[in-house]
Amino acid sequence: MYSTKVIEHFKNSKNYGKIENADGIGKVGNKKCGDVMWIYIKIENGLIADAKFETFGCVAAIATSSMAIDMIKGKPIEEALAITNKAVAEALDGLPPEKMHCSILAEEGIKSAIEDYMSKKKNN
Amino acid sequence: MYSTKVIEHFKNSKNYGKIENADGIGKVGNKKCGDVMWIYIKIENGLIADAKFETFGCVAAIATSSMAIDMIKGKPIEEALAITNKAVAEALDGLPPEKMHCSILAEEGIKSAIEDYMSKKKNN
Amino acid sequence: MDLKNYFDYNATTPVDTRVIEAMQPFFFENFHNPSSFYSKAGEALHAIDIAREQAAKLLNAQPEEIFFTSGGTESDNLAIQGVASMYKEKGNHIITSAIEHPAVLKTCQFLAKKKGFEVTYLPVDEKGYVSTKELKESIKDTTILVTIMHANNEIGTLQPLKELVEIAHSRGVYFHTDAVQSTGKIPVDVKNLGVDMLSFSSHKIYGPKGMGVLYLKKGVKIDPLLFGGGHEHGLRAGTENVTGIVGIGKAAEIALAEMADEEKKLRPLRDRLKKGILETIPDVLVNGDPENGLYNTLNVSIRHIEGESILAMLDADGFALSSGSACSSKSLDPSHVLLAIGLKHEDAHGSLRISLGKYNSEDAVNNLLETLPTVVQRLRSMSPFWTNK
Amino acid sequence: MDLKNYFDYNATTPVDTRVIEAMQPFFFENFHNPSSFYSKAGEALHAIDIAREQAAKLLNAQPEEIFFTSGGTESDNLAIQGVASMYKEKGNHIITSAIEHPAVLKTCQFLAKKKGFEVTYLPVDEKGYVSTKELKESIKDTTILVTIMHANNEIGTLQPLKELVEIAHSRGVYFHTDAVQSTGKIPVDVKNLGVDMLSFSSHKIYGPKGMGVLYLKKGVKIDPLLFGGGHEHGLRAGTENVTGIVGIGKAAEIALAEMADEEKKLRPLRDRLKKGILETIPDVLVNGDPENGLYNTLNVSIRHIEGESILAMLDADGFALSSGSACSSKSLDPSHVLLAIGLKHEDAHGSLRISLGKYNSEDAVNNLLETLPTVVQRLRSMSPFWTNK
Ligand SMILES: Cc1ncc(COP(=O)(O)O)c(C=O)c1O
Ligand SMILES: Cc1ncc(COP(=O)(O)O)c(C=O)c1O
Repeated sequence: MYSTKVIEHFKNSKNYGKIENADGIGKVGNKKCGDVMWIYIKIENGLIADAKFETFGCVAAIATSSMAIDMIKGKPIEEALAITNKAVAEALDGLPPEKMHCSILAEEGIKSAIEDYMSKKKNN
Repeated sequence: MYSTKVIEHFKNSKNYGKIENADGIGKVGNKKCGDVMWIYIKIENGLIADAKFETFGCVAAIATSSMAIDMIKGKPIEEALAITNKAVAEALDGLPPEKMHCSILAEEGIKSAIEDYMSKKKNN
Repeated sequence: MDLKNYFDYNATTPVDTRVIEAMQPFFFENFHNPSSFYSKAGEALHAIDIAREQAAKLLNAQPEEIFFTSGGTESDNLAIQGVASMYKEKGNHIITSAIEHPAVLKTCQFLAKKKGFEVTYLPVDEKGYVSTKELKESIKDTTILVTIMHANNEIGTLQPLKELVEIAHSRGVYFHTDAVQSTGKIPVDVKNLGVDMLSFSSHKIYGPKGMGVLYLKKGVKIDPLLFGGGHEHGLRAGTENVTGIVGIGKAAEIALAEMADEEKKLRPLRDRLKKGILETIPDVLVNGDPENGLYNTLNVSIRHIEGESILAMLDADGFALSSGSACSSKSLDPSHVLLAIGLKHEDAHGSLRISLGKYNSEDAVNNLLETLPTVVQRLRSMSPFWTNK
Repeated sequence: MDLKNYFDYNATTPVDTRVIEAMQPFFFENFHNPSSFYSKAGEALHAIDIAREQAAKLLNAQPEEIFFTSGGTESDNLAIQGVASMYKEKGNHIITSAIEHPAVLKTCQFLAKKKGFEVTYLPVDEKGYVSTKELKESIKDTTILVTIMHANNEIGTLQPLKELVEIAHSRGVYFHTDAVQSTGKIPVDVKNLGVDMLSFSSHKIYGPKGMGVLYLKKGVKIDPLLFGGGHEHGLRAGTENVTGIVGIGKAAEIALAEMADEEKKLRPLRDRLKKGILETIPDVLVNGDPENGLYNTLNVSIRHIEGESILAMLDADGFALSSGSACSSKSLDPSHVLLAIGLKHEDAHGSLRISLGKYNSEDAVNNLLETLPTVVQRLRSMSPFWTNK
């Protein structure tokens, strides 16, 4: 059902955990539906210097979280913002149709973390 | 489905055929239903001196015909008249329920042959 | 009984040893529920996919158009009851033929008796053909389904399905066909025939019993008959009979590959039987239309004697056949098919169906041709209607 | 995957090798259609008789009360739709429970949606029990059927069937029970329970897939679901799946003989699992009522993580289990059973069902108890809701 890449990211992900004093946190998803993703980012010089995830969810939710982190780490904010759910899914060699919503969650998670960073910056 | 006795009578019956100048012929059954039995009898001194059958029908129809002939041959008319369909079926070690009508045909065949003989005698 | 003397392939077939072999791993090693999550269950799922492709290929259908059922009877019921339930508001009229298998006839009768449907039973001519003209005239605005079989199981007559389908479709009416007897024996191409639904059964094509297929053309919607866990895209619930599915798939694959050779072997044997019987036994009627019907089927009425008796005599000699006689069918009436083609009751009672298959040989045909006249002669010598003694 | 690490016996079971052996002759040597006339067909008929007796014995029923179907789903559908179709004029109200298998729930939903029936879904308490009081209050003059399962497939809770049946009968209402999960595991005595109809399935008792039984108490009349050649006394048409029937019969015989020993072996293993999990993993909920429910079933919610992920981690380590999470069931909602007993959605998502059977061992249980905490720890370390890191 899942690609080997999905399983790899699910089983061996190293990107998870909290970032203390993160510059932005994106919290997306819904406990009730079984998928919750928190994306932590640390920004330095307009780059995403560090990023981590915490995810409650299925294999696809965890794998897309992990892949999303890989895709944004070290990248300029603009590039991170441009990442689509399709790109995440493709990077994982695809997802089963009923799991595509997980990749949407990942896209939203990134965006939401960056927004959080932006709004904090504005308010400072 | 059939007792060995039924199969024996069906396969090895020797009682079949016409009796030329029979004293009585009983014709019972119905082509449409698939069972027709003709019983021929020859009477001597109130005894059934000879009897034969011709039957169009299933295994049970042929076996009950054959058994019926066995049961009346050499017997006084009264005894033959007293033979019930159950007696015929029992003599064959039983019949499947849906085949009991064949034994009724056999009983009727005997009775009808004797009646034929009686009415011919009266008219002579 | 020696398998080579089995002449009742239209009743059922032994499972091909290659099919048995293909099924074996799914009893124990690969027993998993295909709906389960773990990877081993994926193997069962994969096996089902393969079988679905094999079945689709046999019919020139798409895999998504193949739905596995528990047999020909369920497929027929699913198609007919499924349309009836789905489109009852649209119309309550169903057209079928007088010579359908009970799986179709009794389903229609139930709908008529209990569910407010009106059913037209198209008559057939003396060879068993439905008339296209009569179909045309029978379709009404309330007609929602025409269900007419492809090959008849008793006499082997093949209906002009393509024409019949065109008539139904020209009036916007769905067409289902019971192709239980034709599938696996002759090419059955759903695209070419144009049918919306088609049933076939595993145990008639050397597959396991208890398995069938309903072909449902993409876009055709019917109500399910069995509700539950959403298997078979929600059309047929129930944990998949993986072993059986693998079996019917393999049987379909083999049938497709070998049916042409089967015809080459069996048609001459069947023709030889027909010629031999007509030459050695007087007063025999040939039922149906053997030349144009199923090449493996011969139905004859041996007049003046009754079918069950013939079967019993032949059974004692090791031959397995069937008859349209009332006695052998355990009902009160002889075959409705033989009556529908105009046979007298007594000739229907005296009918014999010889249906050939994979394990018959010329040898066996010769044996049967030798035995049958003796059996007939003995039974006729007992019959009041046989005057040629 | 090593069979001993298969912990999903409530989903399906491998076929017992003795059952496979018993079935083999009916693929090829004894392939004949049991409805046929010749003597070889009598052997198939006889094999069916024996299987019917074996199935009857398992339920303490009479052989004439046993009807073979294609599985638990068909049995459930036949019972429910059969009563609905037969007694619609008498009443259109059906009572069931909120925790039934989809084979019952979806059938009831279809009747409600399409056939004018009204369905009451009785709630259950936090252990999964239907209340006898609520059943009593739900019965109306229009009630024609109560259908409540014996053992629940997810949490193993056993309903107080006898009392429930008495309530239904005191109001003249038929009672059907889905005993797919209890049959073969614990004594199921139809006389004692008093039910009018009972369903069970072959592939849950080490028999072949695609076979089931409907027990129908003598005198109870229902409409058939499949019409055709009058098989199974006219209640279930279709050429008999002789191989499957022989299989379910043998499986029933073995289950009856060995179920007490199974319980002796499996209950301690299940209890050990429960104790071990509670000792090694914090924040775990035990669902259902393990002490009084099925001895082979353990359902737990491992809070703060999601079930499919647990299954996937365990699968990688060679363990097969199931979960009530939405993800593993391919629907959008988590298990309706777990929600019905009052679990929060997120705890239902984190549920794990461990169901034991014949081929589990203490060894495997120890392995699982060793692996599970590691898996849980890793997933929790990824979870935003786990704060004890
Ligand atoms: C023409 C036809 N339709 C339907 C059926 C029923 O199929 P099954 O025996 O698989 O239920 C049969 C055979 O019994 C048949 O010959
Ligand atoms: C309680 C219950 N009822 C019904 C069924 C359906 O039975 P089957 O899989 O044989 O169709 C199952 C299992 O899937 C079950 O666990």
